[in-house]
Amino acid sequence: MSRMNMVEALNNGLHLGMRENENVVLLGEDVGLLGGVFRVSAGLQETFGTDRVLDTPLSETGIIASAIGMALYGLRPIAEIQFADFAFPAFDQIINELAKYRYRSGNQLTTPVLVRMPVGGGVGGGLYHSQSPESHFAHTAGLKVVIPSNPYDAKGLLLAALREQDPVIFLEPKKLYRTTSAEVPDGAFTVPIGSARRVREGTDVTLICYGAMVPLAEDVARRAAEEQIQVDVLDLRSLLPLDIETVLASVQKTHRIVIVHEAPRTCGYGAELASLIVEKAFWSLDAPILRVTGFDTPFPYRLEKEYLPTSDRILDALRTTVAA
Amino acid sequence: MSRMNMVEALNNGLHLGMRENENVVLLGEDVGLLGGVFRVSAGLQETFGTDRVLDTPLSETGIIASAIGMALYGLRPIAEIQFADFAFPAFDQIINELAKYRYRSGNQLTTPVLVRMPVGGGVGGGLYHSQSPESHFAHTAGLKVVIPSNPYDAKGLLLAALREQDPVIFLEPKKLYRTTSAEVPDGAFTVPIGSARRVREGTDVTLICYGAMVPLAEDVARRAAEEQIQVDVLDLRSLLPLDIETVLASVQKTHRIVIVHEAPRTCGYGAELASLIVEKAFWSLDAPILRVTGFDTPFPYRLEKEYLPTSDRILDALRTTVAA
Amino acid sequence: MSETELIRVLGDDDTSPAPYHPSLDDESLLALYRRMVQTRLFDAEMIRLHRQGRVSIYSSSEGEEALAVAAAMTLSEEDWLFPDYRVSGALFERGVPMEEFLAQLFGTSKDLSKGRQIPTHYGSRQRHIASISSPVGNGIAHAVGFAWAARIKKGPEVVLTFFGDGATSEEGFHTGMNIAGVHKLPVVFVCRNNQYAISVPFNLQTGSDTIAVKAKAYGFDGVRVDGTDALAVHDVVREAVERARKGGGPTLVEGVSYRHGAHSTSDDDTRYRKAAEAEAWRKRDPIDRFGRYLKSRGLWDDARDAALRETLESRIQTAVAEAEAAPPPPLESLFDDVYDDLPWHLREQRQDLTDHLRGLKGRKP
Amino acid sequence: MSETELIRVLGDDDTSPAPYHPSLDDESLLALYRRMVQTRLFDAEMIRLHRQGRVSIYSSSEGEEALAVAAAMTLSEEDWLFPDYRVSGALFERGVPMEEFLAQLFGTSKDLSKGRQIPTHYGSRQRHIASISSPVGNGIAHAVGFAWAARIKKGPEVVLTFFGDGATSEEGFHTGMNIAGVHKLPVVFVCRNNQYAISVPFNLQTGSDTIAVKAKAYGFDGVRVDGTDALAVHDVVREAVERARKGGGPTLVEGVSYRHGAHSTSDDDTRYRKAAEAEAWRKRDPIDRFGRYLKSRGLWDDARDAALRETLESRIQTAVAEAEAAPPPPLESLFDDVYDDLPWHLREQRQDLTDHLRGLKGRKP
Ligand SMILES: Cc1ncc(C[n+]2csc(CCOP(=O)(O)OP(=O)(O)O)c2C)c(N)n1
Ligand SMILES: Cc1ncc(C[n+]2csc(CCOP(=O)(O)OP(=O)(O)O)c2C)c(N)n1
Ligand SMILES: [Mg+2]
Ligand SMILES: [Mg+2]
Repeated sequence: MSRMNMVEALNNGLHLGMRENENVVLLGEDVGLLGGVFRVSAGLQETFGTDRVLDTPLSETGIIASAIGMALYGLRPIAEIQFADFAFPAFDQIINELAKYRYRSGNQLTTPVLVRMPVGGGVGGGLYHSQSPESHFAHTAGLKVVIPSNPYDAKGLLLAALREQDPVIFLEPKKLYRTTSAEVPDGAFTVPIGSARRVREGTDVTLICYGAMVPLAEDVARRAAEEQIQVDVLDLRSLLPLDIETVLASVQKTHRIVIVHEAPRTCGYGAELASLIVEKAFWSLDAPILRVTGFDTPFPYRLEKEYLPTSDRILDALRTTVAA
Repeated sequence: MSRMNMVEALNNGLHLGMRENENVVLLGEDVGLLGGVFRVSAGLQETFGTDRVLDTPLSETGIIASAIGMALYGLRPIAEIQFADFAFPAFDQIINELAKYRYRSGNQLTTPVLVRMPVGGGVGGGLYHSQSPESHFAHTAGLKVVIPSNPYDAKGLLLAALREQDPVIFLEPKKLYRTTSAEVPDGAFTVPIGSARRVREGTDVTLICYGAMVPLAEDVARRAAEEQIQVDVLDLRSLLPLDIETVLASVQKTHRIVIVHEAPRTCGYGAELASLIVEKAFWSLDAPILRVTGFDTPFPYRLEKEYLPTSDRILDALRTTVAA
Repeated sequence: MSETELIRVLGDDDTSPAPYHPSLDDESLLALYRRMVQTRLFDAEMIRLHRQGRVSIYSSSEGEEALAVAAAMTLSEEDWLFPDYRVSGALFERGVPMEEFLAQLFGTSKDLSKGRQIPTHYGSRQRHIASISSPVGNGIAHAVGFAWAARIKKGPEVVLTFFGDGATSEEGFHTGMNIAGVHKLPVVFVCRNNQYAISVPFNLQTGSDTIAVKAKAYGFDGVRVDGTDALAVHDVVREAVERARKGGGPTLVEGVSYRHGAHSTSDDDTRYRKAAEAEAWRKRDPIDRFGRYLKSRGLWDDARDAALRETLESRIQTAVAEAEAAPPPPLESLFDDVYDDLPWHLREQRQDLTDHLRGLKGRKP
Repeated sequence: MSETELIRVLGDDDTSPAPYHPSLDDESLLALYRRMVQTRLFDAEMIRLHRQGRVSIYSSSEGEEALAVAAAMTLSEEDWLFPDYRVSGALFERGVPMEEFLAQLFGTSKDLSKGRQIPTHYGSRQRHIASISSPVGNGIAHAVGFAWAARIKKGPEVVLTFFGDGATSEEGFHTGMNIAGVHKLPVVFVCRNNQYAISVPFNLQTGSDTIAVKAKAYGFDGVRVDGTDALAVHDVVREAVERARKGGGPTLVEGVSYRHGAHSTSDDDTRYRKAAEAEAWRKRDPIDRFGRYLKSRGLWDDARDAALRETLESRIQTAVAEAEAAPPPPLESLFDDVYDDLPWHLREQRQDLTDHLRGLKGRKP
């Protein structure tokens, strides 16, 4: 066990994963000599050499396409996109190629690429260093999508993703990179993909969240408890596949749901969550499902704090839901 | 009035739009000399010349980026993407640039580009000539998204979109291009963006659909009527902004909802619809909202008929909903 | 060699100039010819099948068989091919039986890709052929990633990728060429410059006079070869493959050619090009030219040609009959291979569909 | 001019060789110098403000002022600039007052873009400057679309776009250059080849020896100019702008330069490059070099230099104080300009937020 922040936990996980399997390579912009602009890959090139930690030209299409080609060869590439906002230039390779290769080849050729990218706001990044594109990925059959909210899960999910036989989109909430640290085992361990985590037990209302919203939700739940609202907080960790059982179990207990995410509301991941709950547990619901999300605007710069879900806005939603 | 199929109606609308405003230009792959692979732009280059109907190199990024540059100059470009599946190579330009230009420039510089693309299945197009990416666009603040289901709306929405001051994603259900024809006025008229159409009046259950699902829904509604299920069929026509009033009015009348679309279910547009209805009309609902959609797989080829929503599957969902 | 010089072996009379010594022995020369004819006849049969509604769409390589076959012929078994939709001859040359390709074209249960792709979008792990996708240019960059992996793992593989002139405008070409140039990867880029991308002529596709010159932007060499001259194509690509294998890095080969037919069975090329243009190119038909060369060398004659065509026609007919008879893929296969496992939501969707089809749904409360 | 020749005006002693006649009159030469010094001092002040937590991020153009300023100086008022994040000098040269640029850097209510973008991502319709976005290379293709429109409308505009060496790997560069080449559009591509894209050195960015040669792939000319030589930059870009204006088509200008500082205030360049390398380039500081030239011509001296710097420093201080005092944009502006109108869902979201902030929500049943 060591105390690690999320960057350290990811870095540690990358070291272990690369040591464990010599077919793992890491590629991306600035991942080598610099060790990544967030330093998640610090020291890896020194340890594993320039043949396994590859600084690429400035082309996200090139990064993902190369990773696909490498995976076809038999490597297990980890592709870093410097910011999730810059996954859009590679969308065609991700959606039309990476996600569909196994299917379209009839299971002959597979592309188990792990695509890492920092997501989300809270760091003053403005329009192009803050976006949360998870629902685009979750809409794409053939991808798995995970997002840790703490150093332990970050490492465990990373190592689990490295054992997956399918492409995994690994979203790293950049706001959490260095804000908290936790005890994390030094050795290898995995957090299974597809399993949510109950962060806090409660009976009055379920608060579903993921990524950087989790610490915020914990804080809100504490405040709610002071008002005698006991919140069941779920950290999804895995968006595709979703841990539907844990979600439904909580619905059956609390009958009231609030969903939180940073991404814009319309067609965000919260829409899918709400729809699934209505489909599968309509008769258990005692109140409308509320969504507290980023607004349906581009991500702003100076008014970022006003844009992102706040503790107050979530608390309001909890109160409304419980009172309904 | 003339009888036109959708291709003819669109072609007619394009002629009118280009005649009306000399700043309208059309650009894309094969739109000029060939008149488009679906012949939607047939005759336009002959009429308006090679300065207004532009055959571009094979680069969707180039098409959208050029259109943005042209719009900044003051033109009103219509950009054709040959198939919606090939919008993915241009996603960065659409999502990061086209949708955000007005916002990020503080309303100084705007990009009123109309982006046309054929969408959907039903024509044996397989993985890459069948996709329905509407929820990606609907998740993108700054875009408007429309999709006609008949020749009249196609022309009216096209002419409305040409008067918009914002980028419009104009989705053309390719299956409907030539399957039906209708009486369409010869002159200019508009169908307002943001307004749904009640296709059929019913009291038992609301069937919400758009695009190529509309004729199917009409057929299902007829069959349901034989079983004494009276279906209120809504053709959304506009996905962003949505005509929420028409939707809610129908919910308040029928209390039961089925949503149909071709795109994969998870994080599809139906998720947003269901969530909005739950948020705004939870107490009016008498049954879970069901979604009949494409499955969460890539779009297949030989088993396309099994993949797409069928009249039977929709009817089953209507029965289930009414019986719930 | 400059990027604008056009490499030719066959002279205007389709005999080779005196000093030329073909790098292929007589048997290989004949094999190359036979493969080109096979491709021509196969493509023609597919167009017939399309007219009869038996194949939904097809892209013929008529006029470009030399490029597909002679280039693919230079590869060794360990090498990999990243093709596009217009090189059936290259697939045959890699050993793909016609029955197997036809299973793909019909999308039957015998199709390696389980009926999931439109015709010509073949792929085979066993035969070292990547899975073809439709978005133009994407495979180019996969080929480069594959070659990068081969370099890293010190594997013996050389990678060859085919694409058209239009594809050079896409990002897959740009980023693939760029990465190949940075790392001097063992990859050969073969561009069929057939003058059109569907209807868009070369002069609206790019401002450069040749495709070959584009290699300069990435720090390696481009070669321009007469794409209707099978011997020239073979020599140029063979040299490029050898260079790649020896660590000499990538080459861009521009094969100057012409699509004799329409872009695909969905296209009508009379809308955008003059019959005279096609006529002129037909005079330089790669099969005719190569046949004349073989005859001039005494290796071939009309009787053998007629016999070959007859044999091939009947093999094609047999293969079609066999392939077409196979049933479609089973319903459940819709949900397979999205993932290695079957997540709950797909299991549910599969169950829903099978229940529905068994008539069980909607009658329950 | 070949793509590998490096165009220089200033010799190693920073005086120009005898036969050179500057295309700028003495006054303009001094204006160019002053603008470069202004840019240098302004950038330095922003780095100071960042250290004090007053500006969140900044990309300095230290060492590359000649490229930004001398190139922008060649434009006429009707022309348009499509810049990136490292050319503050070009903005000033287009007439942007420091106060206005600072309003953007602080994201205040006076910011033309309403505090919506991170520092340096300026844009101004009035000054014919496109709105800068972060995804590298995208603006290059917008510049080309703008030039295409100018061609169609027979407008007088020439378009100039700035980008770095790393940007040449992106699709915006490839597709923009390609389209410009097809239609011989009036656009000048100015690439600052400062040898690094953040940490990635030029030899890992592309396999070509120069950026200039890449123009060949698109059928037009590239020129390689000493980017630390303000006179050479000016002459080369002026010629390119004139060519574009006369209908002679696009030019790619590669300015060979060096980023003296880190990529941005978030970067630590000591992790990936040697101090000695930067030291060597600092000896070719564009401002020092140009200053020595002016002195050699008797147009400038140390006393005037000191006075200039003092004046500029105080103007910068005043501008900062004024700009920083402005309030942030109003809350409601969050929802403006997503669309021309305000659709119902945004109206609702705005109402929810303001209600919430007024403490009205959640207390209702
Ligand atoms: C990204 C993308 N855009 C558009 C298309 C539609 N399309 C298919 S083939 C083709 C033309 C290809 O031309 P070229 O590369 O010259 O190859 P050729 O067919 O001439 O052999 C086009 C535009 C596509 N498949 N993918
Ligand atoms: C599409 C995209 N990918 C990555 C980034 C992150 N990024 C910002 S600047 C930069 C390097 C740019 O290098 P170059 O083009 O050489 O310009 P320079 O900063 O050296 O002037 C990178 C990788 C980005 N902004 N956009
Ligand atoms: Mg072609
Ligand atoms: Mg650089």
